Amino acid sequence: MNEEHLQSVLHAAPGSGAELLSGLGIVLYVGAALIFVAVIALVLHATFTDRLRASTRAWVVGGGIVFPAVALFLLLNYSIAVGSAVSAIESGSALRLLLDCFRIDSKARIPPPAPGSLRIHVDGKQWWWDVRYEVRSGDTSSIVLANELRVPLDEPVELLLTTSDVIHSFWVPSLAGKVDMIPGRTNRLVIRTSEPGIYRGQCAEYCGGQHALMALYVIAQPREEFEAWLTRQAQPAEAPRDDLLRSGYDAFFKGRCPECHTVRGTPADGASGPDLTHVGARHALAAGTLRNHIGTMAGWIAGAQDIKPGNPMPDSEVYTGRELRALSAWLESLE
Amino acid sequence: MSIQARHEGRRFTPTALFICGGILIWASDFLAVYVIAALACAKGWAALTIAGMPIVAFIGTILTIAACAGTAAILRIGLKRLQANGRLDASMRFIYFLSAAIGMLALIAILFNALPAWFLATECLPY
Amino acid sequence: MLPIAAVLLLGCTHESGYEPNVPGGNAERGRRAIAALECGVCHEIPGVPGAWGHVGPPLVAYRGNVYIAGKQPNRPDVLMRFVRDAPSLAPDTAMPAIAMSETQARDIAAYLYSLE
Amino acid sequence: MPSLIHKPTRKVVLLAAGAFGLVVLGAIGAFVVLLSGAYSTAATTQHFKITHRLLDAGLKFSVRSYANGIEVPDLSRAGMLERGIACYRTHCVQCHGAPGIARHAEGRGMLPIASDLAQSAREWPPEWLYYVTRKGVRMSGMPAWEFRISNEDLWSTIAFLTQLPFMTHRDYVELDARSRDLSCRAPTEVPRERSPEYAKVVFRQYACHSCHRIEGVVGPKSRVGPALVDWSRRKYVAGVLPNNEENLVRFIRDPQAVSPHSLMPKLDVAEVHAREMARYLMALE
Amino acid sequence: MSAVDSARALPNPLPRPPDELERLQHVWKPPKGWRLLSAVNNTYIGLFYTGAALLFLVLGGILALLMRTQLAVPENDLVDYDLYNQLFTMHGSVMMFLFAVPVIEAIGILLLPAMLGARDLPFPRLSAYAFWAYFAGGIVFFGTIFFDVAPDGGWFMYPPLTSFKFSPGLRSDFWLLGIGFIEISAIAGAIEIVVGILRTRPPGMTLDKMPVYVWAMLIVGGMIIFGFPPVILATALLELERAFHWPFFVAEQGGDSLLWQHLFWLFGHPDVYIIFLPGAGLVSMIVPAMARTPLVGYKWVVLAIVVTGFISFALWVHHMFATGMPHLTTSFFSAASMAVAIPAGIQVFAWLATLRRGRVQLATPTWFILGFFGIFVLGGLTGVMLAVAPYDWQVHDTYFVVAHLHYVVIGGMVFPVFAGIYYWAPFVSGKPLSERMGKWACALMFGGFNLAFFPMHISGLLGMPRRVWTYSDTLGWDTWNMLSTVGAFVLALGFAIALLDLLLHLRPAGKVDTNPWQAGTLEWLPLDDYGVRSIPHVESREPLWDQSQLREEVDSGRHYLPGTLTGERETIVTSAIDARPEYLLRLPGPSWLPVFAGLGTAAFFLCLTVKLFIPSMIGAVVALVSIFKWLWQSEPASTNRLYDIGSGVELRDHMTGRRSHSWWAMVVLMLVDGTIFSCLVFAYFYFWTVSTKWPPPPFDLPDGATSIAAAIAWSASAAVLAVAHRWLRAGVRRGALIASLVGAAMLAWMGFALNFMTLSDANVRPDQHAYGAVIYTMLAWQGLHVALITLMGGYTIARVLAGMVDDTRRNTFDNTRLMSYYTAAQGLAALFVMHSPSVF
Repeated sequence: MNEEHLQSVLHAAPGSGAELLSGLGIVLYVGAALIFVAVIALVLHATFTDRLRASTRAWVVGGGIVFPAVALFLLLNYSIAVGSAVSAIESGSALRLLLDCFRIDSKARIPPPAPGSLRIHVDGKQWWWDVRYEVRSGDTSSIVLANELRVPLDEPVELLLTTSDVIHSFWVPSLAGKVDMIPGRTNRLVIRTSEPGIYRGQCAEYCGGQHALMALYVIAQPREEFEAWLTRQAQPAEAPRDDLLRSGYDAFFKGRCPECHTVRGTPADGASGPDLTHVGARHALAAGTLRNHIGTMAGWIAGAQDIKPGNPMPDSEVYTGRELRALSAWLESLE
Repeated sequence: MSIQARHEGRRFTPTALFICGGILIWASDFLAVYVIAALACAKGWAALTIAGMPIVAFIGTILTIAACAGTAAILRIGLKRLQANGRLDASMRFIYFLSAAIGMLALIAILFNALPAWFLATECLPY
Repeated sequence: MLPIAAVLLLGCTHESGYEPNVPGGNAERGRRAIAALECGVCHEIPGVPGAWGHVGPPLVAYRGNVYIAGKQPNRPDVLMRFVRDAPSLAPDTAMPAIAMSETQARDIAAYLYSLE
Repeated sequence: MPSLIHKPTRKVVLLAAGAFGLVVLGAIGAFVVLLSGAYSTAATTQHFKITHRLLDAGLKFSVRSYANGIEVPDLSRAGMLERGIACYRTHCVQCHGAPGIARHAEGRGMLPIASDLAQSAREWPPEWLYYVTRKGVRMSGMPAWEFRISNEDLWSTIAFLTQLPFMTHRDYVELDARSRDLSCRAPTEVPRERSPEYAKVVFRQYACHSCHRIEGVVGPKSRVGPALVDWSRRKYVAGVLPNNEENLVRFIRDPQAVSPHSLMPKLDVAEVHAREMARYLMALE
Repeated sequence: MSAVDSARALPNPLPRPPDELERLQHVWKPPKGWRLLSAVNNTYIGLFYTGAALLFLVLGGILALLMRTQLAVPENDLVDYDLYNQLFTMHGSVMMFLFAVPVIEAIGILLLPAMLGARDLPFPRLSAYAFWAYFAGGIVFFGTIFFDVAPDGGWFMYPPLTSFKFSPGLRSDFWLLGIGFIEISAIAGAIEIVVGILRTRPPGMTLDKMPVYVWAMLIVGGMIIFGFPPVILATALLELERAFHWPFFVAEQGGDSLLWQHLFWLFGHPDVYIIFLPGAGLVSMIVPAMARTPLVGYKWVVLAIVVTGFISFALWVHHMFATGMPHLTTSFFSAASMAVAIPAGIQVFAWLATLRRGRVQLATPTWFILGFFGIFVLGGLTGVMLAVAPYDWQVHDTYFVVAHLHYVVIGGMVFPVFAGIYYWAPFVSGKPLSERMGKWACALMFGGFNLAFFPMHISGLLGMPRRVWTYSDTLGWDTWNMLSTVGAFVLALGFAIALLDLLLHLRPAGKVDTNPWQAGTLEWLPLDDYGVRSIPHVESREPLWDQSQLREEVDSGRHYLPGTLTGERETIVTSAIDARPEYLLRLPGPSWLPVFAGLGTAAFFLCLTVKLFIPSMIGAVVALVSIFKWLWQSEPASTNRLYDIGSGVELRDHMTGRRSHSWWAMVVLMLVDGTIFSCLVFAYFYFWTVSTKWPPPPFDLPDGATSIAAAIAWSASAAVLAVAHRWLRAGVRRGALIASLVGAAMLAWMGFALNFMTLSDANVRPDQHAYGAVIYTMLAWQGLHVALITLMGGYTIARVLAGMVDDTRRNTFDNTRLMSYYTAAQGLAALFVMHSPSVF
């Protein structure tokens, strides 16, 4: 996986909707800058020169009505065009006309995903993301992970966004604009990128206590890598290989872990916490708060309330040093 | 100067309505188009077409035309009165000017409003 | 006034004794390595943003500590080994072996010893 | 200024000022002596006579006032002497000697020198002896035995001491032989006042602060063991056991059992005292 | 100057009677010492009000500094997440509800009468009441931060986060009840301002001669009247959900959390303009004065204000672009949001032209105005960016928005307000503030502001969401946040200097006779506690420029009402459009009643919040008793004389019926109620659209027959009073009048009972489904009105018995009558809505 991309509107991924939006952004920045400079120049000029004539028609009607009306009319059309270009919608004839006259070519537009193509269900929770792949339509339980999405390059992928508690907002600035996750509703977002990479996202709607520590990663990779990953994800966790891992496995069940966490292929089937079947393969822990390695894993298990105070995961107060190490080792081995 | 006390004077409500006529028309147009679009999407009627036009585009167009007509009328009345008798007292001229000019701005706003209905009549999918 | 004077005077009487130093270790690189490996998840480490964990002992003024994990003398070579593979020196410890390069370990040791 | 204050007052003011000046000067002088290193801390340099007398007198008056109110149990109960000498054998004879038995090496060169208890026991009532034995004497080698000897055996020791002045070498040896297989019992009583202050005393009495910096306990800047600060937030004891009162007690009483090769020695901490320490630490936010 | 001056015969001749001035001074003498708190005339209430608002500005600012310090460096642990969440919630709420809206109303109350040449606003005690309720409530609300019970749901309090499930405890309740009733006091202020502007203008000040600021306040008053009800309703609904689990916002039970967003922003967006328009109004006053030339394009500016007022109600959804509404819907609001930029442009260019046309005096107010341009223009431009829906999808809820809103609000309101403070200080204390400190304050505020907030655009674009208590150092936000923090402290220093200047140099003076900027508007006439000595006849927009002798004429009492005719405080009420004198309004003097009423109201709401029911009841009683006592003194008996206010204009000292100021206030109040009710209706239909089947099984529609009976009962209650009105005109005996009032109330209660039966028969319960919740809320709202007319009826009966109601003196009766008409109409509407599913 190559270098990690900033979580930034200014670093739009090629081929993404964000790229179109940053194009729009540039138009806005330049336009705003020009107008701002012009107006301020006028202010200073008007203030520091004396008693020049200023006809109402020229200034008020010209500067105040005609110019903004025209500029805004164009801008409105442009924004409608860009808006629909990133929205993955079938554009009607009128709209296509609009898109063309603003030179937004069909390659740049985000097309509606082909029927039966990959869909990903993302469910926001305080304060993490539950991710389920719908490979075969209707089946959303065979590939479950958390705080991480992997998508194939150059394909529009449809995300179905829901929440199981409060309002959250799914935002990966380098790929697309944000969409809220609202109780009782399913929102939709289609993302696409042509550049492999790791794109960081973060919850953008204040969702209580640890809103600040609710991030996720979208990892874009070539189709075949993605396929390989997908097949791996579909498999259950494999049995512990050596004694250390075995004692880690036992530790997992000695503690209260299974009450909340599922590890497919083991008796653990808790539902309220992230699915850990392939936690070792993830880019980060605790919703993008920690890098993922055995040390952070151990630290998170032992000190979850230090790292992310108020989050639903308690500090594990039962493990000896050896057990904690073994448990972390086992979880890390679940790739 | 003579002020007859307890003289009725111009009634407030009609005058206010006259001044705000244009923008009130815009408001009703906006509300109507918004409600229709919202309902069309919520109830899944957006795909229906009338005379080959998507239903929202069709109704939107009609409403827009009506609204434009209304504001244009107000604009005309105002301007006519202003030109017609120069002997109007300042405050009357002011009132006619306001209603006419508000009508003009309302017209612009109404046109702005029409665009979505034309371009996005069927786009009920959330972004 | 007296206490102040006392502090001043005592301050300037410098104890010279064992001075641990890590040849080739770069404290600043070490600080960045610590941040990157997120040792702060478990330890309180001055100078590293967000390092306020309480799983392990605080590494405040580490240079002066006499022992590592209460088991080994606090010497550069031992420390370098310990940060990479604690269990090999303290079999029961909760601190796992952390994958890192020789240089990283050296730099980290250098940083820890820079904490007076 | 003079106009503001009339004569008598001014006298007072001047006197007060002068006195204060002297005190300050004295303090500064002492301070300079201290820092200059002129003052020798070697055990070979004798106290001035006056210092010695002062210390003795001070000890006596202090003990009298503090010991007042201690009521003495019946010291003539059977077996008390035997238990008493057992404790004397294990804890006292090294510095105080006994009839016809020399102090051990470490007991000889002390400054101030430990008194001969035959004499003390003649001169002092039992409650004084009890108090001094229980609480120890500051700035002398005498430790506070309450943390090492159960209260019951403390009294046995006193019972023995009261007899000491009247013992020959033979009496001592015989008594000693009779009580060969007895041993001095460690304290088990749950202390009456349970307070952070008491816990701090416990820490000091087990010399914890010689290795650990302990939040709230005055002591040397020890860097041997980890600093014991905001302990309640710590997740692990010695990086091995989950941090809670029970595990803490376990570790304090027998470190190696919990964490082999730990350099923290086994200090034979009485269970009650270990618990006091654990409570104190778990209360540190 | 026009030749008419000399030629024109002034309303009143010289010399004036010797004791005239003393009598005037005597009736307007303010109470001394601590009794000053019982003062009710606008000069004092206006000052208290402004002072309190500035106090909350300081408090809110301190919270902001705490946040900025926390964010100065990444992963800082100065403030923990829980406190931080309370900090930003309180900062937003305090600034919006305790500073911004109050300060604009405060300045209005302080300035308007002077600008209108009136002696006071028509309801002095109402504004006193509004102030005390706001001040007491505000202080307690702010105090919650010290007890760790401050709200932590963000200043727009989105459910479900703020509802019982995710925010148990008192925090949210403090927001809902505290803010809820501070809004009520804001509405009271708005009623005062609107009626004041429409009915107490000086003779001759027709619409085209109203100062622009007065126009702005008129429109803003209207906006408050229609803009605050949605949020009052929203807070009520959420409180009902929290207290009784009525599921308005619970998706599983047919509710929808988006309803809150609609209602909140239906208030929230107009609120932005409620804050900005008065600022713009101030600019439109200061710019011409400082440039010593009339405002260029006055007509256009007024036009812009009116249009903004309307369009601002069609922008609310642009706060919800990311909620996944249909692309189609969002675009309408995108369009409107762009359209609203045009009137803003008009005003900016009118100011530019004015500056260009005049010779500008470079005093502190001018510098603040220039600062206003520098900041507000950029805020406006970023505003247009946010109106572009797709762009908003990126920057919504990021620091970009935080930057934008501060550019708009601080640029559009705070800078004009401080310009105003420096501009009008002489109007209060007779001498200007320190130029030196003023310039420093302005420079530091401007520099500090831009240093603090410009970098936020960038940290926002770099992906920093708002409302995060900490951030990782790997995201490249460090530098920008550090800059912002430094800037924040510089800005704070600027504020500190300005406020210090106020403390040091602002000393309210009784008699003020100064016009330092040679301004042209009436507030610069010589003033005293009684306002102007005589109320001028206005013939232009800048009377002081066009009528050179006006100052002397007015001060020597040659214009209207040079003294007190009835021997009481009084001012002239004029007609709304033509400003023709209609009658003499006798104004109440100092009184503790509004103070008690205000404190009582605050006590009621706040004790209710912490579930201290007995104290809250006591508070309610205190409030009600004081209010009735003060109302009792209102509408004094007419002397049935005609009073000559000058040049033969003879006015009565009393007015009843549709031309009386109390009638107007009543109508405005009914507009407020009506708006709240319409929002409730909106909620009903909103739930309908989001549900698949309506009414949702297993619930039924209310029973038809009973509903008809209820409708009849309500209509009857209104009809009874209509008839009673006839009788009253015909001079009927008391008995019949009292009987009709009692009857009306009883009929109304009967209607209520019947309506309740229709629901309970249809086995609808309020706590099972949003359907039940919303119709029960309608019923409860109706019940509240029935209770209200019962109270008013009882009060009217009392006055009838006291012989204080007759044909010419019947405002109390009319108000009761109007309210019962309204209640009947609302009841019928409610019934119709409840049955609408069977209609559509």
